[in-house]
Amino acid sequence: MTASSHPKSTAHDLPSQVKQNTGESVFNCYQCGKCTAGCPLAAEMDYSPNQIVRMLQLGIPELEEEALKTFTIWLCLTCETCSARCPQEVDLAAIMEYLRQESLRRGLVHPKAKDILAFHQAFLDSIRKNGRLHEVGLVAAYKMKTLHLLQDVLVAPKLLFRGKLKLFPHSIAGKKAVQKIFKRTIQEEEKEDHS
Amino acid sequence: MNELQQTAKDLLEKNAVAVVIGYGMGSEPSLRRAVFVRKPDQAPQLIFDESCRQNLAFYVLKPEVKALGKAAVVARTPTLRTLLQLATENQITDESVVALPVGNGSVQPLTNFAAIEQYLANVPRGFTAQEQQELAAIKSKTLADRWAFWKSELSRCIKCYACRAACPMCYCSKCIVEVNQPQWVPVPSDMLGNLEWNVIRAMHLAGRCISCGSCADACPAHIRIDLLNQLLATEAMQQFGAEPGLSVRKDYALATFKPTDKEEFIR
Amino acid sequence: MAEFEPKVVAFVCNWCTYAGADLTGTSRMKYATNVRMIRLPCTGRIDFMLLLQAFGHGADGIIVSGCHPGDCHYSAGNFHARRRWMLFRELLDFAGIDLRRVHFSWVSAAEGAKWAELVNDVVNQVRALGPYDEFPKRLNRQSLEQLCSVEVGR
Amino acid sequence: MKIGFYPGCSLLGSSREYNESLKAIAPAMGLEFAEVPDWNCCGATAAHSLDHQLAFALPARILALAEKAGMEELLVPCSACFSRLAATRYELQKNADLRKEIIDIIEMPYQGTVKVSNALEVLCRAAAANLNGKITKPFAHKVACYYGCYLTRPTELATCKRTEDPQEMDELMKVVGAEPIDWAFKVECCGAGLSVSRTDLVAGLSGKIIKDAVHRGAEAIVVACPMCHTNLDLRRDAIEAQSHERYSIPVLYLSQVIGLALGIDPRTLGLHRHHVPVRFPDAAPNASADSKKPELQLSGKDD
Amino acid sequence: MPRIGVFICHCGENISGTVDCAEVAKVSAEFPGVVHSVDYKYMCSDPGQNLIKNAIQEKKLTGVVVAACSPRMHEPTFRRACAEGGLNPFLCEMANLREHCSWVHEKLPATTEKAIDLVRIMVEKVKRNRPLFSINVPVTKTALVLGGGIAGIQAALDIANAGHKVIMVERQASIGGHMAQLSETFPTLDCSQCILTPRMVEVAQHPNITLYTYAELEKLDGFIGNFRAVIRKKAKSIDEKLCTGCGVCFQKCPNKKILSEFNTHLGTRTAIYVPFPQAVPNKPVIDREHCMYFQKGKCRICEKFCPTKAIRFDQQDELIEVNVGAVVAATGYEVKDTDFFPEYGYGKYPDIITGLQFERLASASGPTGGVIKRPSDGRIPETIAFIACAGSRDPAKGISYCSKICCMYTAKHAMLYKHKVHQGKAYVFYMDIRAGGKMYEEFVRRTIEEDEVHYVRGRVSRIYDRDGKLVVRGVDTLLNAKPIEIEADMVVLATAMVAQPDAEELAQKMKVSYDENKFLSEAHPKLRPVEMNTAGIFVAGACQAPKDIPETVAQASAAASKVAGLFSKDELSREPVVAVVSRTGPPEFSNCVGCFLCESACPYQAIEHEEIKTRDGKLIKTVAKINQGVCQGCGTCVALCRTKSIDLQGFTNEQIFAELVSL
Repeated sequence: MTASSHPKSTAHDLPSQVKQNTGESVFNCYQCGKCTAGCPLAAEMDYSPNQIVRMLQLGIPELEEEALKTFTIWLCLTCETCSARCPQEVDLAAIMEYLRQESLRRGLVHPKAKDILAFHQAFLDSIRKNGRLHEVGLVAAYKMKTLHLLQDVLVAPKLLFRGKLKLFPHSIAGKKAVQKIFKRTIQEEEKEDHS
Repeated sequence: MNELQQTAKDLLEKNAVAVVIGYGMGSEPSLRRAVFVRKPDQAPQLIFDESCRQNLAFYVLKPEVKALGKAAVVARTPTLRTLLQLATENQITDESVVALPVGNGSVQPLTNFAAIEQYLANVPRGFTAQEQQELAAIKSKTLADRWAFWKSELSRCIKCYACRAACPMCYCSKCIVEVNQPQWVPVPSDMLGNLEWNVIRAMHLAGRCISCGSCADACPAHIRIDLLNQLLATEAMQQFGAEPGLSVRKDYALATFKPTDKEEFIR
Repeated sequence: MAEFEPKVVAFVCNWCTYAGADLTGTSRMKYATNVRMIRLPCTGRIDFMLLLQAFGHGADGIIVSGCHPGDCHYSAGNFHARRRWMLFRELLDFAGIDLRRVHFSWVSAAEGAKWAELVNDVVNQVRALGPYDEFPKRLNRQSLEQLCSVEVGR
Repeated sequence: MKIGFYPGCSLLGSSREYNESLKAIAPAMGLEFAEVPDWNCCGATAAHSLDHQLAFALPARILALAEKAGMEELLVPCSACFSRLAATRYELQKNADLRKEIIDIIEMPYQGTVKVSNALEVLCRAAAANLNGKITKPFAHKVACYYGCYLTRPTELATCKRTEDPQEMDELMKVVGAEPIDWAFKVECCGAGLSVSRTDLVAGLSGKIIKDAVHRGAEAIVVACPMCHTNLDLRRDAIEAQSHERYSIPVLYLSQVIGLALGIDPRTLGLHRHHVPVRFPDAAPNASADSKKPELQLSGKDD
Repeated sequence: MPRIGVFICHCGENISGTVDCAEVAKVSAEFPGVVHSVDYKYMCSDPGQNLIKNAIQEKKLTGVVVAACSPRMHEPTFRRACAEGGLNPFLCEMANLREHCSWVHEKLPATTEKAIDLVRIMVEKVKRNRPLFSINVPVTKTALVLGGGIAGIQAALDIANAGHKVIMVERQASIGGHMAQLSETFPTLDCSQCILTPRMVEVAQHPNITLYTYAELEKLDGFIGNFRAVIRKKAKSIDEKLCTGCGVCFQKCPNKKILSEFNTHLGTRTAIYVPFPQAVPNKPVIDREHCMYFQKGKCRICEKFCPTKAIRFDQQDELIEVNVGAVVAATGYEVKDTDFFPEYGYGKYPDIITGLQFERLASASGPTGGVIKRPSDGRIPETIAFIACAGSRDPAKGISYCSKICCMYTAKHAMLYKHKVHQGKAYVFYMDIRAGGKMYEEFVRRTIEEDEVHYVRGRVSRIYDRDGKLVVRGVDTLLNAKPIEIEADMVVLATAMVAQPDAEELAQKMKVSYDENKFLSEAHPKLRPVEMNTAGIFVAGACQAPKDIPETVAQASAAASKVAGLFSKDELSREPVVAVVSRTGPPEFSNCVGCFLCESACPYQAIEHEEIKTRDGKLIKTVAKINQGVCQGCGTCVALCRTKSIDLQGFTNEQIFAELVSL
């Protein structure tokens, strides 16, 4: 039979979104588990990587949403070991990346992931402000966001002594250009989401 | 004496070739014609400029030319591709023709197919933006307008077969239009005959045409038959990756297939 | 006024579609009478020129049908045919010939119902399009028969 | 050879010794660096965790700037930055629609002509061409070459051929007199991006790496990535606390090892900036008689 | 002038129920060229057939159209009737009034009109039919069997026992193939060599079988019934007639450290050697790459000790030309080596072995005498891990297919291990268990239930060494996808079964097709499973696709029966529906311009080059020629030919053209 007998799914289900945005099909996964077997943090995750894919394979909206709520997607280090070894050539790292972005868009971020998210946001704030990353500013901002005030206090002086910490940020001439980039990408989407 | 003339002279002096087929001045300053230089001192007859458009490759298949001995051909890119395509179709053998590439800097004789392949690997290919636009312009017409357009174009066809005569890939000793058992193409140059002739010609060149444009140049009625060829060349390239005349590999797109070829039009 | 009845010519391969149409018959399924089948060994045998001839000889619509990919009796004839059709369709379309008059299909020896459906569908479509008068026609049958009989004289 | 240079943020701060050592060895390696003018941060893990377009737009601006400056090749020493830049170039090459989108966002012309290279490939190439006869103080130690993620993954951008057991850095270390060991954690992840937010996990992952290297007799770990360095060096206390083990094995950038072998002053190479002191025990089996132990006993923890 | 007879069948009521047969006969009679037109109740009955036979004679018919049922039903009947009536059977055509008309339409004027059209179409066609004659091809009743594994052995014995000659060509020094290497076979655990070696001996002693070992196919030309093969007999460096196989030479050979191919590099052999003790023929060959005399010019110890003076250092390869009527390709498979797996250490760990290596370790005649020992230190592994699907079902590694036998032999390996090492722990990492076969599932269950082998469902991501152990990092997807780490002493990879490295080259030599994995392609996946699309060449065993021993033997016997069928007659008779290249007079001789674009389109490689020469031998032109023994008549070349110099008998351009004209 020809293509016409297999109507393409036009639904806005998560697997279709994943396919559209990453080019990866979750249906290529045959659940061998090799991704999980090689994942450095699989033991720390609430769902293992192959289970995340499984949640997207069944066509059950509740499970798809569940995937976006997992801690797993935020623990993913993007080390790409899974993608590199996948026998079915599924780029799971790319899928994880998309799920993080979607989780953030839908406001489904796992509570335990707030620290990780705060760090990423502090990181981007720092770039938005200066065009480059200011490590002291980053750590300070992160601490303010998470109230982990004492974490790393023992490390900071060492860095300072070794001349590794700059108290004042580098700023670049093209700061405006970078800010514009932020405006057109991440901020624009945030706005859209709020409207 | 320019490089082309010098190269031709050298080849003839060394008896590396018996004749150099090239472009010479035509009967009017704006016209060019093919010249057959057989003596070193005639080399200055050879010219090359923008007006030299004819694809000279088809001369190498002519028995009269073959009788002269080994030939060198002044070759623009389409001519080089023609030579390779003729080779894949068993019409010329390796090292039987010397190509003198023009239009891309140095005129370094290419004495075998491998050299031509290598030369072509570095030459840009594909249709120009203008050519693509012309095609797109017709495609964007409505069905009825396309029919009307070709009806009016083909109404001028007088079945003189100048297109065929100019085409280096039309080397068949008995063309389909001359086959009369059965009579595939009606003899009169009416709409049916003209349509069938041009459709058949386009299909017979699909996957083989190297897009030199000689057919359209030769058409006394100025019918844009090259667009039919361009359409199928583009499709063959996009659908099957066919790029005729880039190697001597036998890879005629219509004599092979992929199980995964597109078929959404088949139900 | 009598409704226009189109003439549809079907070029089919012997092993799948012809057999499929046989099955339509043995299953006593009904379809429109407008179709005339030309039986060939394989879709690979179908010269694109035959399609033009059919129009030239008064066909209003054409069906070309053979084995599904992988089922070809000759293992690959339909694959070759498919490539040819791809280009031929593009060319017809470019030349302004209505592709709704040319239908390609895979009908297997088991798909008797599909054949009936296909024929009905094509006949209906072509009937709606009306007679293909725009397409130039060959000389009429009688005069051609006279021409042909000259060479048939053996 | 003149080559474009993108230091990235960490080479100006927490890993400035990588920057310093690269610049220190450049003349001997026949390299001349031209920094991308007015470069910005590549966005690192944060950008591509949160926003798809931003993750390509930030690196694309850097590549566009390099293109504008007429660079043909860009050295990106930080493996993480390298990964972002190389991935951006690859994706934009593959996906014309995305390229158009990104060009609209950065408002700069972008062709994708600049080749993105990391320190390992540039130094390997330079070493083969220029190091002959210049090694005055062979680095005669057993080293564990640690490649981490970005030199071997994703496969289509991998610098190294044998992605599960790469050899390029090992070969380079042999050139400068070191003895690379065969070990099992060459390409395991150190925890990278979670260094600040989940130090506990990073300590676990990095701890396994250090344990295997030490267990197999390595005297130093050689890295080519600031994040790997941070996790293996700066996070050493956390690692030790979690594993209840003490590890004195230093972590060096490959440029520092080359620098030492070239006889460059350790301070110039920024060895004093490490958290774990760069010191080798006297009994090091491979240390030759004239080895430069005194010079290497640099201040570290107790500075 | 044509004289056509038209015969309209009522088929009882089947046709006449909706078609006015008398009207059809009446109108048909008026068609130009029709001299006789009748209708009758049952045309296929004897009286009906007699109507045709009589009319042929009485009306001197030059063509017959029977308008009745589908030609797929009764064309042979009516063609035979025509032949009996004295008309060439190919001058008879059928118009399908039943399946294509009366059964599918209501009783309407249009139905009868259509019936008339159908008759007219066939009348126009049959006017242009020409007498055709069956093509007869002589058959050489000798089969060439390529490969001396179990597939080749079975095929050769079956053909030979049917009374035909067989030439068997085996690349190695002995026949036996991979089956000779196996320890025990699933699911019965009978000893592989015990069941195989009698068959090997039978081959050697069979009066109808000529055996060439240490030989390869060099060239194959010709077509069904008439192949000509050139076989390269590689120099064995011994005189086989003199050699008694006493074995003194390999006892004396000083070079004893060569890794034995038969023992999968786990044991050694000498430079002059027989691959294994039960080899057939049991005569040694000299491996020149490792022989000191060939490499360094000194030694000749074997020559000195040979009691029959059979050593021949100066022996050359020999080319033997044979005529055969059929070929059976049974060239077998290879398995992927451990170096194929980056994540499992690129083959650098000696204690990671392949399944085939495990067979040798488990074999009583193997390098360890059947004791499972680690290659690295000879210790008996206390924990062993088996990894199924190593390379198979792994598109990322370029192998998307299932190797089919691994599930079973892995279960067998685990079971054999447990039988030999009672206290040992065995793990099997698997994705799915495919145990379809007689007593197969029961066998796997026995491994799990009785031998307590631990089956873990999940792929292994990585293996690395730690203190002399192999750390296997897997996952149990049945246990909430929990990462599992096993410290094993030995790991056995069930590595993928792949085509022989030179399978593609062999296929090209034989001009047969092969798939993307370089396995040879059968002519039809369901209905012609042992034929190849080049007539006269058959396929058996794992060179076609991974398969186990019972399937291989079944396919080999099937191929043999096909060969025996082909050899049952002296001549092969074929329908003359084949393509022909037209020839004309000088100076062109043929409209074919020799572009040979048809050559690659032909699914059967039936197109040959024919040189047209002048009387004094000067080449005028090279044109296409159809080998009528090979052509199957699909007509793809006909449609492709620009000059229409190829035509298809029975479906000529003229015929089809006339059908269209008559519309």
